[in-house]
Amino acid sequence: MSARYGFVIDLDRCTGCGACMVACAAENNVPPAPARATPRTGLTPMLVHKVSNGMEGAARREAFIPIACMHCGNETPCVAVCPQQAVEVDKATGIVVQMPQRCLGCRYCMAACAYHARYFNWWDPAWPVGMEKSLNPGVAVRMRGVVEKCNLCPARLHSAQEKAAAAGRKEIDPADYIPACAEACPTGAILFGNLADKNDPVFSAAHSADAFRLLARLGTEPKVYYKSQEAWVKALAERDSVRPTEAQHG
Amino acid sequence: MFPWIDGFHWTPNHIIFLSLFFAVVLTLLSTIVAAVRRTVSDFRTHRATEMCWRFNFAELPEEERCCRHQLAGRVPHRICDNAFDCRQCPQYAEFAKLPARAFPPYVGVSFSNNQLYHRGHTWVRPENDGTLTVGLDEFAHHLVGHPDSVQLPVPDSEIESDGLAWRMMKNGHEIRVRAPLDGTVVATGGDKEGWYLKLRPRNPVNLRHLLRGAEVPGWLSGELDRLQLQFSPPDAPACLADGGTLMPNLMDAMPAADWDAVLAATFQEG
Amino acid sequence: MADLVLIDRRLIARGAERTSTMRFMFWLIPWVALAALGIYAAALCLYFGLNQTHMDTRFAFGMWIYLDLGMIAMGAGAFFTGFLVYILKQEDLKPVLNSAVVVGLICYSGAVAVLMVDVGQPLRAWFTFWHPNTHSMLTEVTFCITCYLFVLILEYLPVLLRNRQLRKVPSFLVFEYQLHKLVPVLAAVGAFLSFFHQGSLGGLYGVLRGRPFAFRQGFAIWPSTFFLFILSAIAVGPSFLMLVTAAAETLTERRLVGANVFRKLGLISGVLLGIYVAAKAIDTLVWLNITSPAVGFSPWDFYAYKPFGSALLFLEIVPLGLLPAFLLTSPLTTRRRGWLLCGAALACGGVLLNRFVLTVQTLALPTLAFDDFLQYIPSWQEVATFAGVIAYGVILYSLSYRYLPLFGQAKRADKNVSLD
Amino acid sequence: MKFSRRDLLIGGAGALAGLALTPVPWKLLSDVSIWTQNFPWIPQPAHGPVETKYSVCTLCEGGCGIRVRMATKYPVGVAGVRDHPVSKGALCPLAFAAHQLNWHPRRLREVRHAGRTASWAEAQTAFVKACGEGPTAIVDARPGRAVSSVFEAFTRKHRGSYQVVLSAESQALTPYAGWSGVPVTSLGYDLENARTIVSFGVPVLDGWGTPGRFTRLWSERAAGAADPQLRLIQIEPSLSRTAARAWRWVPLREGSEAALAAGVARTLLEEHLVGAPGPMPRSTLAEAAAQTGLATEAIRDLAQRMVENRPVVVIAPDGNPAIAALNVLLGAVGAPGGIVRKRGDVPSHVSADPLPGSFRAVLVDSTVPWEFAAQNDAEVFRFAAWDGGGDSAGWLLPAPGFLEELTDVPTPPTSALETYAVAQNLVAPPTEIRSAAQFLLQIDPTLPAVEKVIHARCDEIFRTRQGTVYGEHPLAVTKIYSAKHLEEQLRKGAVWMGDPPSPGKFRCELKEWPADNRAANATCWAASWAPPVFPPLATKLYQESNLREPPAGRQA
Repeated sequence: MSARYGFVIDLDRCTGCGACMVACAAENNVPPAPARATPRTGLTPMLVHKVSNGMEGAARREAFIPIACMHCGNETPCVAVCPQQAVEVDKATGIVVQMPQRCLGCRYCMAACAYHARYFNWWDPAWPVGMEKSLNPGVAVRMRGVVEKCNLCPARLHSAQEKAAAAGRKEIDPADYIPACAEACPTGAILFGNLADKNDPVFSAAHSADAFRLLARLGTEPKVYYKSQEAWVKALAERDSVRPTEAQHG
Repeated sequence: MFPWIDGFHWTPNHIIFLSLFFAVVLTLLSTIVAAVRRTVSDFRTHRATEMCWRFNFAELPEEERCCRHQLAGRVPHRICDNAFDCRQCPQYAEFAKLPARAFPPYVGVSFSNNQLYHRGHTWVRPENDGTLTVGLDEFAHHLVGHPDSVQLPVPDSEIESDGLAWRMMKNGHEIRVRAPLDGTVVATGGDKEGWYLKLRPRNPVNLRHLLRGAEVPGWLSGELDRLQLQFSPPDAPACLADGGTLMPNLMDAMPAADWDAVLAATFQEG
Repeated sequence: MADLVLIDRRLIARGAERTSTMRFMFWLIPWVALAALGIYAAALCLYFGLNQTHMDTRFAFGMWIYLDLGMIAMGAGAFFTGFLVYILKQEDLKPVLNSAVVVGLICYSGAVAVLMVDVGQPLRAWFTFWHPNTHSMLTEVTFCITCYLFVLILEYLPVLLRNRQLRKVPSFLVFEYQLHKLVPVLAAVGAFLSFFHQGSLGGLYGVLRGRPFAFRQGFAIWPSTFFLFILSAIAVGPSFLMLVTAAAETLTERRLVGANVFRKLGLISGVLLGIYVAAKAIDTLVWLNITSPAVGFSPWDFYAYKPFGSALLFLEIVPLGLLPAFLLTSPLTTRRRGWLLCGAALACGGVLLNRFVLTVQTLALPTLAFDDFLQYIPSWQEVATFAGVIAYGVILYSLSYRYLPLFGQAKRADKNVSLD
Repeated sequence: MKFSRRDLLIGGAGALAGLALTPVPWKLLSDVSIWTQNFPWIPQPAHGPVETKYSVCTLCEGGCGIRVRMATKYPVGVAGVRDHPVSKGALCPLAFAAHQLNWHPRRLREVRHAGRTASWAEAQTAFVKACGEGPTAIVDARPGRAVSSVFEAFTRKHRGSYQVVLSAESQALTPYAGWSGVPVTSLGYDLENARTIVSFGVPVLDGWGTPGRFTRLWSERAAGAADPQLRLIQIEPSLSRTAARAWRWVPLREGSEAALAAGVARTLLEEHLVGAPGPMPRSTLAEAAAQTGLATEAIRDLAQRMVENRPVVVIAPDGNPAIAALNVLLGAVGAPGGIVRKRGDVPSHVSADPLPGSFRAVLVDSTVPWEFAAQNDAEVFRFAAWDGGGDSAGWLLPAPGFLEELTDVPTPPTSALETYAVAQNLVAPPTEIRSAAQFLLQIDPTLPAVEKVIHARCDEIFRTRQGTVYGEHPLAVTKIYSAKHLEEQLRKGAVWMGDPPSPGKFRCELKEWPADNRAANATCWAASWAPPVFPPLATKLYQESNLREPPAGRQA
């Protein structure tokens, strides 16, 4: 039976340490930023946003929202727009797979993504001399001029499948496949699993009362769920919860 | 793109899209092929030269398209609509009956009555042995004088009426002389001989389209007026030919003149 | 120098009156310089990559895409005039036809050139043909634009072959004649292709479900912007043609086409513009009241971000929509050439604004609740690259005007075009 | 015959058409595409088998367990060790890119003297000469390591003095040591049993102590709940990421922590919120309110909250005695869930000498924070793996980097339990690299080698017969048959952890409310640890996102 891999991220547990971002970059051989890179031109398949309730002083509250590809399950915007089928939804896993080696870098998919979870390689990938020896084997480095995003650590999925095949199993052992970010999270805020499997902890978490998805009303069925007890954090799920004036200094 | 290439799906969407695309590509390619094939066949059937001449004729200024009967004074004003091919002209006969004006023996350049003239400033003289001699007329000769080089067709090559007869170079100007009629080149002469080509005409030989008699002086005086107009400064009022004679070898005599325009008009460039 | 003049003279059709070689060269020099700068900037972008631009993750598309859309809309005059002349037999538009073809060629080739710089891996551009995703509007655009560019070249060929020197080759002249006889086929194909890619350029943004500011309902696979773009393109194409012709007339100080042609172009442009604005208004109302709220975006918030505001919407519909439509159609104004041109300019401005709103503003607006409204100012490389394309256009048009019969009776135009 | 233009045209067209039928253009096409898909100048990751090694992180003294993926004898990935008793599987963000640190452009690869390249021989002669001329100090920031005892041995033999730079965490415990006589290294926080934690601007959720120990505790017992089992009250001027996640955030004026402590203490005493009476602070509640910028009600409320949900422990960012005094007042010192004393069955190997006058030479260990500056007149021999951005020291001596040296990791300062772990040298260091211990051993071969010391320590632990060794499976020391076996386990990445402390209270007397006189009673240097350089991938945190401020004065 086909899986639907996804995250349930407990925002109340996220301390914004950024371990997920670094772990993701190390796992997927994402290059460090050249001098001119900024938050707007960065290469962060997993990106933690710092958000606030817009208040100042003692009334101010802040939270951290990790954002990776949402692996939209319905009318996946990036898949529909890519002119040369460099993005496709894997039927077996529900993962939205970006194939950088076929991408021509038109960036239409980036315009299509409501979550800005896709990143363009503005620079040639470069590491300090010798550091390429520390690159993660089995993960190809993307060249300049192509789009990349979170593919849910394909190398890890692959090795899990190999292990299963070696043991003569069809299904992979859930314990063998956990993306770097979920593995790295020090507070266990990032929960990863198969949303289609009723016994998987993410299933119940995703269906819990305080679970929500960002911009769910766009109808793209994102597979990344968020959880929070705080009303103002929950409100961030929908754009129209924020008036532009507030958004300016939000 | 093709069934054997990754990314091809047998979905209606895909098939409709690609078939439309290939339909467009085929249409475009077949358009080109058609155009090329027609062009080739035009050359095969010897229509090409005449076609070229007809486009060219259409582009000529009006005053260079006036009918021979106007030149002879048989009709007040008439623009030719047969590209100077009187052999096809339906009204030729009726106009020919009309009386021509008496013509002066000399209009500034000499011409001979036993030669027939083509508007491209060549003359044609039928010989007794059935061949035709073609030469450059006095007017053109006065302009060009002795050409720097002449590129004549090789004997036995075909030349076609109003097509290229021969090329001449003079002071860096290329002069393309139009053939007065169809024929096979028998012999080639040159500047010294006073004639350029001897042709065996495609029989039956029909020279009706060439100028003769009263038409020649009318035509030449018109040409002289034009020449004078082109030599005079652009803003000066047009003045009639003063009947003076045309001095020889003008191209060397007045290098400053706009020879590009003069030669174009003289040798019927559209 | 002297023989340069001679070469120049010999390329100019016999009897055609053109400015002196000197003046023409002085006219070209600045444009050539600009083109050189453009090539340099483009080379920078190709060699060092797109970090030379100021685009970023949010502004994945920048000035280039916007101006490409604009240019292609302006170039619509080419296919539309061809369509009118050859399919709808509007013979009286023939005089501007060649000019229209050149304008189209410039706009499309320029747009394609910029696109080649804009994509990250130009060497893989052909992958789109190899593994096409037929669901993508961009695929439609790529296929159609490439084919149509080919069509334009074919349409330009007959004009080119009538150059004074080329026509001396009999085979060229005959081929030109034969090809010209088949041009209606090309016109038909061109119309078909343009119809689709003008539309899919609109669809490009209309399908972006993730960008509720641009997302539109539609019918079948096409969002409403698909049809709006077609309408606006054919509406503005003739207007732009008028402007170009008028510019040429001013520069060459002679009337190239009759006032009747201007009036006719204006009328077509105006009527279509009117229809377009009406459709656009309806579409906007539907979006405001149904499409946008349905996905949780209160539409008026989009207009709360300065410098963009609802003023833009008004500007686009009234002063740059209805007003030019009136100026181009009303008998009060069409008598006066000045009013006509003013109307045409406004019409072009309106459509350019529309493209701007759809591209730049769409990307500037936040989607997530914690996004900010972003600014984007193009880098000099972006500007220079595009300026280079403009220069290329001016140069190509100037050369075509000088050496080719662009306007039906351009030769001796001064003699037999009534100025009334 | 000669070619006309027409022949050429036709020929060309024919040639093109013919070419299209040959495989040439298509092969060209596919080659181009393949080439564009992996340009030669793109770095290629290593191939070959990947093996997993377990060890302990030495970036700071937190002693987090790490899982290192090794390919072709280089580390290619670092991750936490699930259910590691010390770090609970968590790591700080930097650790995930630590395997790239050894390749950092700022890596120190040669001996440098006054900004010039020098040799070990020169450094050695210079050091020996200096030792001969006057008193020598060896500065260490991680006391209690095998290396530390090498330092001590050296200083003892050569009339030097062994100095310790305490981390902020240990520094915060010094007041209790002063009041109770228990050495700092024997004190720890019993966070696991606390129910209210009051932090005076300590980044308890952001890398304090052992990252992961508290964050895990917090995420299990506090996160998200309106009334959590474990209440975290963060007292801090700015909304730090800890404050943002805390149960309550008390914003106070910069530098008024002592005043707030006094205010709270006064409330506690006046309102009899604490059982045993204690010294009353001089300052009044109003004064405290004025200084902190808080309302008196807010301070009262804070005091209430502190005692509401006991046991409570107050955590200070440094050795501020006023804040420490609060713990004494609240009876949190020596009580479960408060500040506890470790069993001390295993002697803690620290004996920092009193601060002397001046030195002729100062040997600074690579663990000492880069900010540390010795007296000006001394000749400084600074060991460092990364140059930290300058030639400030007289001698810069290239020390082993991450995973490049065999060292042991003693109990982290905040821990309530004794732990012991060994970090293997998984990676061969570049040539020209020596640790401080190796340097000293060359000067005086009679010193104990690090291996020997580690061996001895294992022997000690084995002889105590208590605690558990956490390897693949937890294994009580009693089940271990030899010290050698224990050492093997530890070298394979296991960690030994002592049993929980016996409830035995220890007395901590407080005569009068302390004034904030940190400068006076400072017994050694203190510094907050931060790496001299950041792993390049840290740009994700401070350059490619808005998450953190760029590291001040350091190049990543």
